[in-house]
Amino acid sequence: MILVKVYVTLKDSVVDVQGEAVKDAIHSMNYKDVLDVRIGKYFEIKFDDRSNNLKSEIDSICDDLLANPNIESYRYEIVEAN
Amino acid sequence: MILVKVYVTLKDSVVDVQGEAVKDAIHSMNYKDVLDVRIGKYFEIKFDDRSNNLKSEIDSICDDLLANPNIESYRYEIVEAN
Amino acid sequence: MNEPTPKQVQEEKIYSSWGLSDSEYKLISEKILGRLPNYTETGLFSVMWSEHCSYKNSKKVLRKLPNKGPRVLAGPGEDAGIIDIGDNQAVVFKAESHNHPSAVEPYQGAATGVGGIIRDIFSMGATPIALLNSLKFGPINNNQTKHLVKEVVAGIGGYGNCIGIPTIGGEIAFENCYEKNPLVNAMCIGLLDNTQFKHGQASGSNNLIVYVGAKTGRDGIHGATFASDEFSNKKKKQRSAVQVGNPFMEKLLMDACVEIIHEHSEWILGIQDMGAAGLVSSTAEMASKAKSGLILNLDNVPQRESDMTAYEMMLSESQERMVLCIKPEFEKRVLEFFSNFNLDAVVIGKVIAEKQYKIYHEDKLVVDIPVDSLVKDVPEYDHKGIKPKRIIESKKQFIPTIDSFKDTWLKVLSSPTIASKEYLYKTYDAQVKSNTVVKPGSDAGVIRIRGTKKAIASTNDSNSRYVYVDPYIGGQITVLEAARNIVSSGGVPVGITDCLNYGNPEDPEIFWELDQSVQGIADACEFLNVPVISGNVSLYNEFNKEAIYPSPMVGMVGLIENIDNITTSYFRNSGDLIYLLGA
Amino acid sequence: MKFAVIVFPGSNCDMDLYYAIKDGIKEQVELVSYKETSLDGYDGILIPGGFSYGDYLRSGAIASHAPIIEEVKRFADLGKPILGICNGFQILTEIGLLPGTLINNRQNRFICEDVELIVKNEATTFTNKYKKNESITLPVAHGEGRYYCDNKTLQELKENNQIIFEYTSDINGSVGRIAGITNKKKNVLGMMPHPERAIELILGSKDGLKLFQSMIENMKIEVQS
Ligand SMILES: Nc1ncnc2c1ncn2[C@@H]1O[C@H](COP(=O)(O)OP(=O)(O)O)[C@@H](O)[C@H]1O
Repeated sequence: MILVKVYVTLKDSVVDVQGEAVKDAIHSMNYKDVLDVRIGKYFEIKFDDRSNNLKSEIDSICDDLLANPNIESYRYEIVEAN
Repeated sequence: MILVKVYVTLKDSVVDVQGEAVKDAIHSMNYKDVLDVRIGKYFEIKFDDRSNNLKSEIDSICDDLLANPNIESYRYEIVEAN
Repeated sequence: MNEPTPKQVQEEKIYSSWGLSDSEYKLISEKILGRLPNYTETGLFSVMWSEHCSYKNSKKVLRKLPNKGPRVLAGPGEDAGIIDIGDNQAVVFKAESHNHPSAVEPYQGAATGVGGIIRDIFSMGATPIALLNSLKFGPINNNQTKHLVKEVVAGIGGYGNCIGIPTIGGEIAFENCYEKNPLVNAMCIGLLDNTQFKHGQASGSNNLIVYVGAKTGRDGIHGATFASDEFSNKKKKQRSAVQVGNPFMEKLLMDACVEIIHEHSEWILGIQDMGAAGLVSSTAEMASKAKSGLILNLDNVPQRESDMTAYEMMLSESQERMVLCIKPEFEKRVLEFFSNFNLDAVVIGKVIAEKQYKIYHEDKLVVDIPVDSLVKDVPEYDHKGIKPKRIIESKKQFIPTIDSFKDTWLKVLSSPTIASKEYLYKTYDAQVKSNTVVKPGSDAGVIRIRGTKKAIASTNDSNSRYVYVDPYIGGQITVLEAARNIVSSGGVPVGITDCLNYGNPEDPEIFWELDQSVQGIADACEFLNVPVISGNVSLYNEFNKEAIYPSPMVGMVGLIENIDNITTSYFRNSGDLIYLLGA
Repeated sequence: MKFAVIVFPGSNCDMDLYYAIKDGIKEQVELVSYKETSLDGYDGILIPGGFSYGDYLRSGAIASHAPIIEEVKRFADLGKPILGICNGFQILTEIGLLPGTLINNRQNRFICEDVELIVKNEATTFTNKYKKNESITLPVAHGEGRYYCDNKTLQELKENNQIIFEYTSDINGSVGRIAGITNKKKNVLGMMPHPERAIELILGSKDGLKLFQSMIENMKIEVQS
């Protein structure tokens, strides 16, 4: 089995309202040395070993579904798993 | 500046309703070799260099705010950044 | 996994950590079974005999409440009560508490509370048309309360908005006694077009038991016992007993169930929500009501996790699941019907004539007990009430002194319980379905009934301070406040549901509060001629032995015969005259 | 004139729209499942609000892979009218029929309230019964209603008069206070406010009625010509 870890993050130009809310909450907890918080999505996708053109498959899943190119970008790692 | 990457994921025993919906969608897109999808949150937190007990700080931010201990667990990486 | 043997269950008193008392355990092993129950069976008894499922501590008190009337088509005892509103239509409603789950996991606790009460309504064949809620928190200026308020409100909105049922009213109060034990009560109203439908029964040998909806996981095991237990600092590990809601799945389930009952009622004999105590409670109640027995095969239960034991499957409170009893000749069509909604539906058992409850797991008979032992043989407790010292001692009446009207006025207006809750209820979709005539912000929420001139007004009310000071009068006041809210919206009260939130009933002073306030509610209902057709009891609302104020919540429904007669609490036009009515 | 209301798993304003057409403007309307692959015989398409697929992942993201979507795109290419409301708007942006994206409200909470809008372009299939700059009140009910697009797209929207409705105050942080836009051809409209909830005075406002009436009138002209 193959484990793919996908990270989808908002582009810098998009205001991350959730991130800001979390930053404010952290500040109110008195951790003043936190400068910035950005929140993204993290996916763990398990693939059957059989898939042979894994990379192109992952790319199209990300492009077509997991990330919205208007506002988000993505990257991924492929890990062997059992 | 220090960049901390935090990954918050649902505990295995907790149903991942989003992940299931996304898995079904991926299947309906005809990628049948996807076996499982789990969705978590990914945080990029920037700290001022000055913080000296960084680890304990991150732990309490995660425990108290970023992760919901009833249903989620977390892990993190610390990266030097500029 | 190595399960304790029946002997170990007895000797190590495992049953008592699940809430069964020594005498109850003895009753089960000596009188009812004539043998020691095994681990799984003990688990079934402990949840079915919990207060949450059996009302063993409150049944006697609940009998005070009037539940008859010319409009009552079904009263307490079903998933929800039914009130006739003429023209072959009826409204179905019920309120449910989700206090303990919301205290440990506020978002999911509140969300699954809403999800559960909605299932109670559509399992009656009714289309849910409105939601309300009653929330109580500790002092607002503390961080923990702020967190609870934010998460509970988000959970209620998250579920209701997504499934698409308008939240049309509610109340929010703040009081020190709720700091560690907030109250989250949710109410749902449904509209029934087919008043003939029979629900919640598994009758006739060889009829099939069908499981529909989400897969079963280990979430929420022992939720019902948990709801019937007190909180303390020590019990933090109870945290695992929390479920996660999936309003999207529930929407599919709701649409499917409403449609199958409407279009294919001949296929179905009974339908019930898997709520508290999941599979066991729904199937045992169905069988007991139908005076028959059941065989279940757990290997067929859709499972989300591997290696689940019989005990875990039977007690799981995974959300968004229903049980149906169907005629065998319609099996194929029923399963196909649900699969069209992308829902798992499988046959997990059948009805038998012998009144036994038999469960097989991995080819072994793991449970074999009389059906009625789970549902009907629960002992009923008759607690003694004692008038609390504080009430005996408070001889002189409290009379407020007012030095400056302006200051008092401002103080009252700025108290969080009185101040506007718009900031919070604005996060609820109050209009979805386009039937909401009066949204939150008036005395009662009003929903019109499309295609008729009729509308339904509804309100949730409670005032635990009054009940604390004088339970009997406080109980009456609660009903009367609700009635005023209905009447001033243009409605005639037609029925009540309630959530009775109290501390530990084994404390005589608390029992007295329960008894007296319910008497007050009952007398006010008799006086107004409004029946109580459903409700819910939540006891053991305590933290480290500190009980909440006695907090009965009344959810009242009123009928407006003509939508042109709806009135709101806000002024309409300048120049209109203002009258003051009453004492 | 016959409308199709497309129903996805999790749509929850489908019946609101259905009744708006059937009882509000008394035209033909049918519910069409997301599983269908043909929209033949319909003159206008309505994509309702709600939470398709629970809005899991991103609002509208999963719905954009439903079988009916290819046909919706074809319908748009034919120049026939498509109206997406709330979740319908989100779906239209996800499938690329409309530019931009709808993301979390600025206040990071769901909002349900009546808001004031300005009709910025009254010269469309959807709006020509309104007056230019007419102020109307419609309800909103959304958590992810903040319209976002980059500056270039915003410029284009303005130059082509694609901005149809604008909030009079900043209710959710939308770029340019945008409440509704069309495509370049102006046959596809997406909007966050709910006109279908505002067609009867008893429910608070009738300001949404003219939108549907405009559609009908233009569809009739289209059919005659
Ligand atoms: N949790 C809530 N959910 C929905 N509406 C609420 C909630 N809390 C308060 N409201 C609404 O706010 C308004 C004022 O509530 P409340 O102060 O209890 O009114 P009253 O005391 O006049 O009964 C009512 O319309 C009520 O429905």
